Amino acid sequence: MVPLHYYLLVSAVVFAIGVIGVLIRRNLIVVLMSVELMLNAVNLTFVAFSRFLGSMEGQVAVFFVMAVAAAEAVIGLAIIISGFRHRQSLDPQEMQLLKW
Amino acid sequence: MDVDFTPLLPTAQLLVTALVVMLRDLFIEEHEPKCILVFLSLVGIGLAAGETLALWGVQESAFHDSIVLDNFAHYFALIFMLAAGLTILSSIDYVRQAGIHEGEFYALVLFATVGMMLMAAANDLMVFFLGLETMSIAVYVLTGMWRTNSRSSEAAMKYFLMGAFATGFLLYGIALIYGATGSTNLDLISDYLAEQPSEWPLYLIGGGFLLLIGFTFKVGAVPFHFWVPDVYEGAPTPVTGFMSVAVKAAAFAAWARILLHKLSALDSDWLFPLWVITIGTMTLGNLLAITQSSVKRMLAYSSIAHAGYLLIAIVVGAEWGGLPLLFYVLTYSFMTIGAFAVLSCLSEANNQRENYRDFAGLGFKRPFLGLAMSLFMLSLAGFPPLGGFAGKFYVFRAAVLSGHIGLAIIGVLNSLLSVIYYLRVIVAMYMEEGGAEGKSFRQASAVYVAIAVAAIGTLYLGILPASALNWSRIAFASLE
Amino acid sequence: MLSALLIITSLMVVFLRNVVHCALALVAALFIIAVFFVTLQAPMVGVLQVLIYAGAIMVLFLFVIMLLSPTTRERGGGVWWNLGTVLALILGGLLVPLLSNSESARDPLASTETFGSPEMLAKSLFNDFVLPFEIASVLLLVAIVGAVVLAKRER
Amino acid sequence: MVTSTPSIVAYDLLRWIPLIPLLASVVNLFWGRALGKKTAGALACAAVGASFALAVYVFWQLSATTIFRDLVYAWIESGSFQVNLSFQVDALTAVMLLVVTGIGFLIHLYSLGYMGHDEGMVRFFVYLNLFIFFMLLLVMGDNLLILFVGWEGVGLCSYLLIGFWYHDHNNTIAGNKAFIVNRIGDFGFVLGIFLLVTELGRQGIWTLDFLELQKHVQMLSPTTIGWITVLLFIGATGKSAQIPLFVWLPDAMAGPTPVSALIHAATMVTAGVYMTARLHFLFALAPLTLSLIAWIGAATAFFAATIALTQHDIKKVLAYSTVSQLGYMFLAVGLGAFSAAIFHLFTHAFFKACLFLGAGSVIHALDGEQDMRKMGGLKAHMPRTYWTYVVATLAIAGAPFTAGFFSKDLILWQAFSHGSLILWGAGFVTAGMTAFYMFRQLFLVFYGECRADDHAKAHLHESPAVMTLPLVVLAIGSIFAGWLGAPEYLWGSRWDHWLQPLFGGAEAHHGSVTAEIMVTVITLAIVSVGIYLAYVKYGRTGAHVGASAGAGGMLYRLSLNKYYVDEIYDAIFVRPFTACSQFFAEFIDPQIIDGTVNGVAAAARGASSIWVGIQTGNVQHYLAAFLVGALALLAYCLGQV
Amino acid sequence: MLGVAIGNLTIVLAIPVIGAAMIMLTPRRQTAALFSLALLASGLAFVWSVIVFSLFDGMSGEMQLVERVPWMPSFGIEYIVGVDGISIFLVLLTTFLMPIAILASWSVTEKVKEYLIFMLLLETGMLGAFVALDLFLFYVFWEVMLVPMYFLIGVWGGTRRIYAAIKFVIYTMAGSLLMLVAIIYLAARHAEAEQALTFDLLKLYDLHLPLDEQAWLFAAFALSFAIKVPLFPFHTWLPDAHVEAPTAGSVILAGVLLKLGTYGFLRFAIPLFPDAALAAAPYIIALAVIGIIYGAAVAMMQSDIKKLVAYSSVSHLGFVMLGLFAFNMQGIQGAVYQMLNHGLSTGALFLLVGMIYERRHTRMIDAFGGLWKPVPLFSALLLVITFSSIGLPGLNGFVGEFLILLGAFAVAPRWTAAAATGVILGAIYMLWMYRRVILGPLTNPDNEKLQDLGVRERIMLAPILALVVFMGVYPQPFLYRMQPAIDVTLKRIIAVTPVAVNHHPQAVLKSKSDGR
Repeated sequence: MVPLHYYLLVSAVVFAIGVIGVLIRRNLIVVLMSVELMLNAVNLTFVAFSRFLGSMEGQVAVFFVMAVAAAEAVIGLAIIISGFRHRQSLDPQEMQLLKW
Repeated sequence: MDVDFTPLLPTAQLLVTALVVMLRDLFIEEHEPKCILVFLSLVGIGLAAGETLALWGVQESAFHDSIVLDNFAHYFALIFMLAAGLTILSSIDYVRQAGIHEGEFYALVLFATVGMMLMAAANDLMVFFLGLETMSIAVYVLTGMWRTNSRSSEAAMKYFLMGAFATGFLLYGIALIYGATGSTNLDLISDYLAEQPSEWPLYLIGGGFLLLIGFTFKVGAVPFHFWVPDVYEGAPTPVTGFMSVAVKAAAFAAWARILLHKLSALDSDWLFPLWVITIGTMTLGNLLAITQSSVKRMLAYSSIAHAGYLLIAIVVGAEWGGLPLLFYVLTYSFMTIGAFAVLSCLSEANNQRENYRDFAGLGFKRPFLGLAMSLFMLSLAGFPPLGGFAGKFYVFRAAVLSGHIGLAIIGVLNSLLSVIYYLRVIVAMYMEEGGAEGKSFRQASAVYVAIAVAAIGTLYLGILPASALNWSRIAFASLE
Repeated sequence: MLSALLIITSLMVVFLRNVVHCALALVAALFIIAVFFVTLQAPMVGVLQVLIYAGAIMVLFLFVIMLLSPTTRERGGGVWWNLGTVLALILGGLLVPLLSNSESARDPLASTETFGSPEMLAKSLFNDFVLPFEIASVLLLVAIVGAVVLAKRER
Repeated sequence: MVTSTPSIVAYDLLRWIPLIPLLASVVNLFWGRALGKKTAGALACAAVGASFALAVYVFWQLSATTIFRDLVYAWIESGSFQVNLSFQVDALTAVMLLVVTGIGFLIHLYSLGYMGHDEGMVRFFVYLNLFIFFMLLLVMGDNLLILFVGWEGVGLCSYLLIGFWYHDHNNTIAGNKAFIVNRIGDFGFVLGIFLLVTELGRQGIWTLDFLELQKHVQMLSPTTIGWITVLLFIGATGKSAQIPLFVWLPDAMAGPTPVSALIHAATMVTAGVYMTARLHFLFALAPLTLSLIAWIGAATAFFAATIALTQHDIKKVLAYSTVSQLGYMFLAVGLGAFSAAIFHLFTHAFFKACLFLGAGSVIHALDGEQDMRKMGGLKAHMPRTYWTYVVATLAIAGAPFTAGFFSKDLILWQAFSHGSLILWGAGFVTAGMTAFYMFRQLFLVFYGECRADDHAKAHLHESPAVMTLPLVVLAIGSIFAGWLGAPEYLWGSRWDHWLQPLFGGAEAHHGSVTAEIMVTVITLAIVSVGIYLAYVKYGRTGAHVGASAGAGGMLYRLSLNKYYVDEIYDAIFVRPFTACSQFFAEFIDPQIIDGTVNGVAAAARGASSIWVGIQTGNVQHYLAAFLVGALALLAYCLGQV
Repeated sequence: MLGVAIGNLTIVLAIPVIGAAMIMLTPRRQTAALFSLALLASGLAFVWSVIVFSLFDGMSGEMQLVERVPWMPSFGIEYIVGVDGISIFLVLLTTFLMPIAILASWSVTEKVKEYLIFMLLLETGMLGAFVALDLFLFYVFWEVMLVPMYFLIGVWGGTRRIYAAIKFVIYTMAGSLLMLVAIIYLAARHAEAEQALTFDLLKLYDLHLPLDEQAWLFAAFALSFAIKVPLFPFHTWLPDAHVEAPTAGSVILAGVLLKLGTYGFLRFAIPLFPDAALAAAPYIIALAVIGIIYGAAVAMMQSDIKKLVAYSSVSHLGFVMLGLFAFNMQGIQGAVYQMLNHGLSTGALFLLVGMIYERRHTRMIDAFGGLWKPVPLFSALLLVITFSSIGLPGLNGFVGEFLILLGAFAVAPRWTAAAATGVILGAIYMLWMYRRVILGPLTNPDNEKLQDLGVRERIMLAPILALVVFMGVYPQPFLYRMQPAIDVTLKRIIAVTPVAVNHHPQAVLKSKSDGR
């Protein structure tokens, strides 16, 4: 049987990969995807724990996280769209109106 | 199963109000006045506040202890509602001439408030998390709601990105804590922490730190403060006020309940980093505020600095810091909301009048605005006998009493630094000529009501803080 | 084996140049995670994962991609990429020791076969977690309203 | 030298003596203009006259061993330190009282005429009365602090009166100089007082009252007394124009002539002498200080005389002669011959006042001309002035049986019998020089043909009676005032009998009569030599005055330029001090101190404007920063365990 | 809570505030009404303070007319006010100068309303600071005072007013904020020791801390007071503030505000931390003496009359500090007396300068000269005030300076000797200024047309001059009322009899610590 920390490590790695995406990608949609990736990594952790603790709370949590993820995706995409209307670009680094 | 819903009454009240507002909005034609919506939302807030006061002293937990309604929750609920009410009052004309959908705007303010109240009352990490998200998403939207203004949307984007990012960390923290303690319920968690402090898995502490990161982000403390200036500057001014008060307050409320109280077992682990963060937050906030040319952005930085002062109360621990924390939050809400209300008074659709030079001569063109603004500035700078001073006094007092004299001294030096830029506003208003034309400012009584309330609150808390102090003591005591 | 796949797909999400490819890679990754859920005795969650994510959310993503159809090719590479990658790797490097200690290596509890079944999920969802459930609905409502407000095209 | 304890009598008439002039001054200050010049002047004179009358009345009732006292009220009480505003009159005070009020009265009369045409006459009399008030305070105060009040007060009045014609810069500058130089002296004076009070206070005695002091003076250690007396004497050098602080007096001649006569000849400048006499019990215990005083006195007498030899300004000559005569007085004080000092003070008051007023009358006649080279041959035009002037000149030169003869010879005899020949020699030579420059002046002014310019010549006239009357009175005084203090081999000194009880056996040395006569004769000899030289040089014809200027070598120029003392002081004290304060005002204050302050503020701004750069506006930078923070925290978390 | 019968001091404090409120309600066009209201209020305050004075028992050194109202009871913060022989005179000085200052502001034309409101608020602030007996209350008033002054300088000031105003505030706050921490710490220590939470000054007096703690606390207090005084290196805000402030502002600033610094030393810093004060005495005395000479030297070089007077204040306040830190009756009594003197004479100087400025719109010394002919009365008054500030016997200045020097001489003869040169320098620069402004030929044609003082100006100056003379001729009424209070203070500092026994601070300190 696979030990717990195997899952934990995998999810940690995926989380880190998600972080990479958020940091480096210059396309807001991909950045948003990377965020989803992070959340899913956390989901994996939750489920793994729930399995190994034998408590359902973890799975329930995942359920809620999905809801949150959906909500964030929706809002995020909406914001991206409205932003795209202002400057025809998806590059996060081109948002330079507000600084200093 | 039998569930006692009474503790949820105020929250439900607001929720219903929000829905009513949205529905009522559908039946109003495009260009008709929408004062009714304001009226509805204010009534709703009023009722909710009334219910909260009625529930004052009630100590109940419901839904398998996933939520606790105690004076602490009530105290913050009142602050949130106050903030929401004043925000709505001061945003009426702003929203109208910015072409923002009013119905949704007010509804979202109410939704955000609901989220905050849940945060303050949450006794289960899941509830807290969902409340947080409700609030955040509502505020993301509010930030970006001035769609014709590209700054607004940029602010929304930045806020959302960083918020989501932070959410990831926060959630990770929750997950790890759940993994270590086997539950998301704070009571159980604290019991676990109390029972076997010896064999904590390492990732419990790690989870605690990730949680801490999430909170630090929400209160906008260095080094997680970067979103604050940009978002505050870009967001519609009333929203900025709402954010800088209510969101911060909510974050601190949750912080006080979860980290300071339930997870207090971990205090020793993050005391030092918090100490560093506190000093950094105060200093950087004040320092960067000095060279701003936009009052709005200056206020953003100053709100960072004030988060620093609040963190002092956190650092010195629950025993000494609790009361000052709550009291400071209260005073801070009044003066900040007031300041932003004045700011939103000046702004127009095409020209937002946020710079110091726009304030030139305001004091004599618009004596009321000038007086109120200087009141808020002096209070923020910590001049007696104003609320800001009282708040600072008790925070520093707590620091000294708990032996953190270093923090106290750095704190006062920082407020000296802050005098520089707060006074600049007064200099502009009273000692310089030119600036925006007096008559072009909004006359709407609503804003003035908001400002007046804020001003009175600031004065009252400064001159006769005894009762407020008493409330905050009771409120914090109810955590135990 | 599975985890290798998961990591690879996630890397593809992050490093592929074409947005659509990224999206598809993400779909793949989500599927793999769903599989993980199933192996971890969370069949219900796995199903939801497929339905909500792979179904709803990803479709939404693809819609938006089509809608905006970014003309300019995304610029990449350069010092910033390396910097970001390094930071993230450090994060991983910190998380690994944080998570992999003896304590977390304990074996799974002997679990009943009903564990993770829809019933159990529903039970705890509608008993212990009914309040969060309600809040979640509010949350989604807020999200919808917000999305409409933000994305609706002005007349 | 414990004196016979005097009998003290309360006598509350005293306060009116100083009060009357004060009241007159106040009245004139507020309503003088309304009253008009004539009445105001009359009032002023009347006031001084009244207090003169009072003084005489008091003097009548006074016996050498009684002391009248009049306590007005407690002025300052602090802890156990107390000072009263109260007056006393004893033998010494009585003399001063008569001099001040009497001569003061005469000079007031004179001023009526002299200032008659000046539009500032009322102001003048206000000042003059005020001066009399302060002077009386000085001489009548029964404690050191009241004396000091008067001391400063007369300084103020001299400041005001020197700068009376304020529209001329030189006058006002001279006024400032006078006041400030006096302040320097007072600096010593105050410190002396402090030392006295605190040292006695340490013994539990808190007083500045003269009688008390006299009682407890033994408590003090000799060194302390030495310091105290030296400090006090510094005050005296300031007020009485002794080396090194004499520089202000010649310039003070810028004031109206009656002022020079009253303040800078007869009364104020002698305050130093009075003070030392008043504190004789203190000085007598400080032999070192006494010898210092003697030397300084002698030196001053000598140098001032040498300067007087060559001056052209009629008043400057008199001024330096005053300094020189004051030197005599301090010589006497230094020899412990307080009585002699006061005696010379007394006589000097008469003839010097007479001389000044005479000079004034001359200047008045030549409307404002003061250069002796532009005078001459006035004998014919103004006989009364001339004769009185002659008398006074003889007196100051010390011609037999004039006032100066007695008093000066007394001092010289003291010096001689004291056995220090150098001191005596200095006095001796000075006597000769005095005779020379006085007669030089006499000849230059009144003999020869008139060198004044024509329009001055046109209305040469004798001064009115109101001016000449005082001259006559003073002339008479400058003969007979001296007869009070005749030496033993003549009819004896009533003066000593009068002051004996006060100063006790202060002067013990009475050598052989023959020796005394010898000294007198030699003195007369050198005096006559001086007169003869003056006659030879200037008497026959004042023609070659101008030539004389060219003549004479370096010494002459030194003397003419007053040994460049002013210039030296300027170089040593004034310039460095101004330079240094300039340095303070223009560098230290704005640059260093304020610079630091503003520097801090600037630093804050600078830091702010630099650090603001981290807020790049690039959201992914923010995210990176966020991550860094998170990493730091996690690293710390790991590092902990 | 305020049901307690409102005491006289509270009334004195309240009158200006009420006046300000009434002014706020008056339409801004009716300038005359505004002025008369302000005048009325300040005058009434003066009258009432005289009533207080009449109720005051000069024979006792204790706090009198004390009022206590709990303010924040749970924190031991109370509203405590009271006066003793020291503060009563400063209260009188304040209420006495304020109407005069308002009269002097007749020339203010724009924004009159705000101006007067700020003046009255300022008065309350200063009075409060003088009568407060609760450290927290004191701090509140101390800071409250700052704001109106800041506005007065910044709004109605000269060309560099903003710089001056901000400098003033920042400088003062820099000191006072540290004092706040010290106050809190002190109260905390008291709470530890006595188990009684209080900011009551009289209670805190009895707390005796070890020297090292005292040293820190004293430093914090001393810094804030030294800036206000201002003591030598902290004085640079003063010239700027004075030069830029409107006449009335300067009058109040010099007349009253500076006294708060010295008063703070006497009331708080010294008796609260006696050992530290004694230890610090030599250094503070040194600074004071440096300040005396330095201030005089710099004053002499000034070409702007106002600046000259400002620096002269630095010099004079140096004397006051010297007296305070002599720690004997003469020194302290002289110091307190000198506070009053300086308030009067420097106040009058600023008034006179202001008058000439109103006429000629310049304060440059070389713009004047020979003013006696056109404005004899002005010149005469200036002369009197000049001599009063030089310290001429018979005028008020002398008594104070004499006592100060006498007291100081017993402690530090050499320093005192150095300080005494300040008297000479004072004469030099004041007379020099007077000569260049008033005397000499009337060169500048602009000065020929000057008209002499008007009725209002005479009314303003007459009372001051009367006091200047009276206090010089008959100081007893003031001195004997101060004595008991100072005695009490002295007893708190050390067991010194009023006699100026020569205690060298360290020596006493040693003996004290041995005593412990």
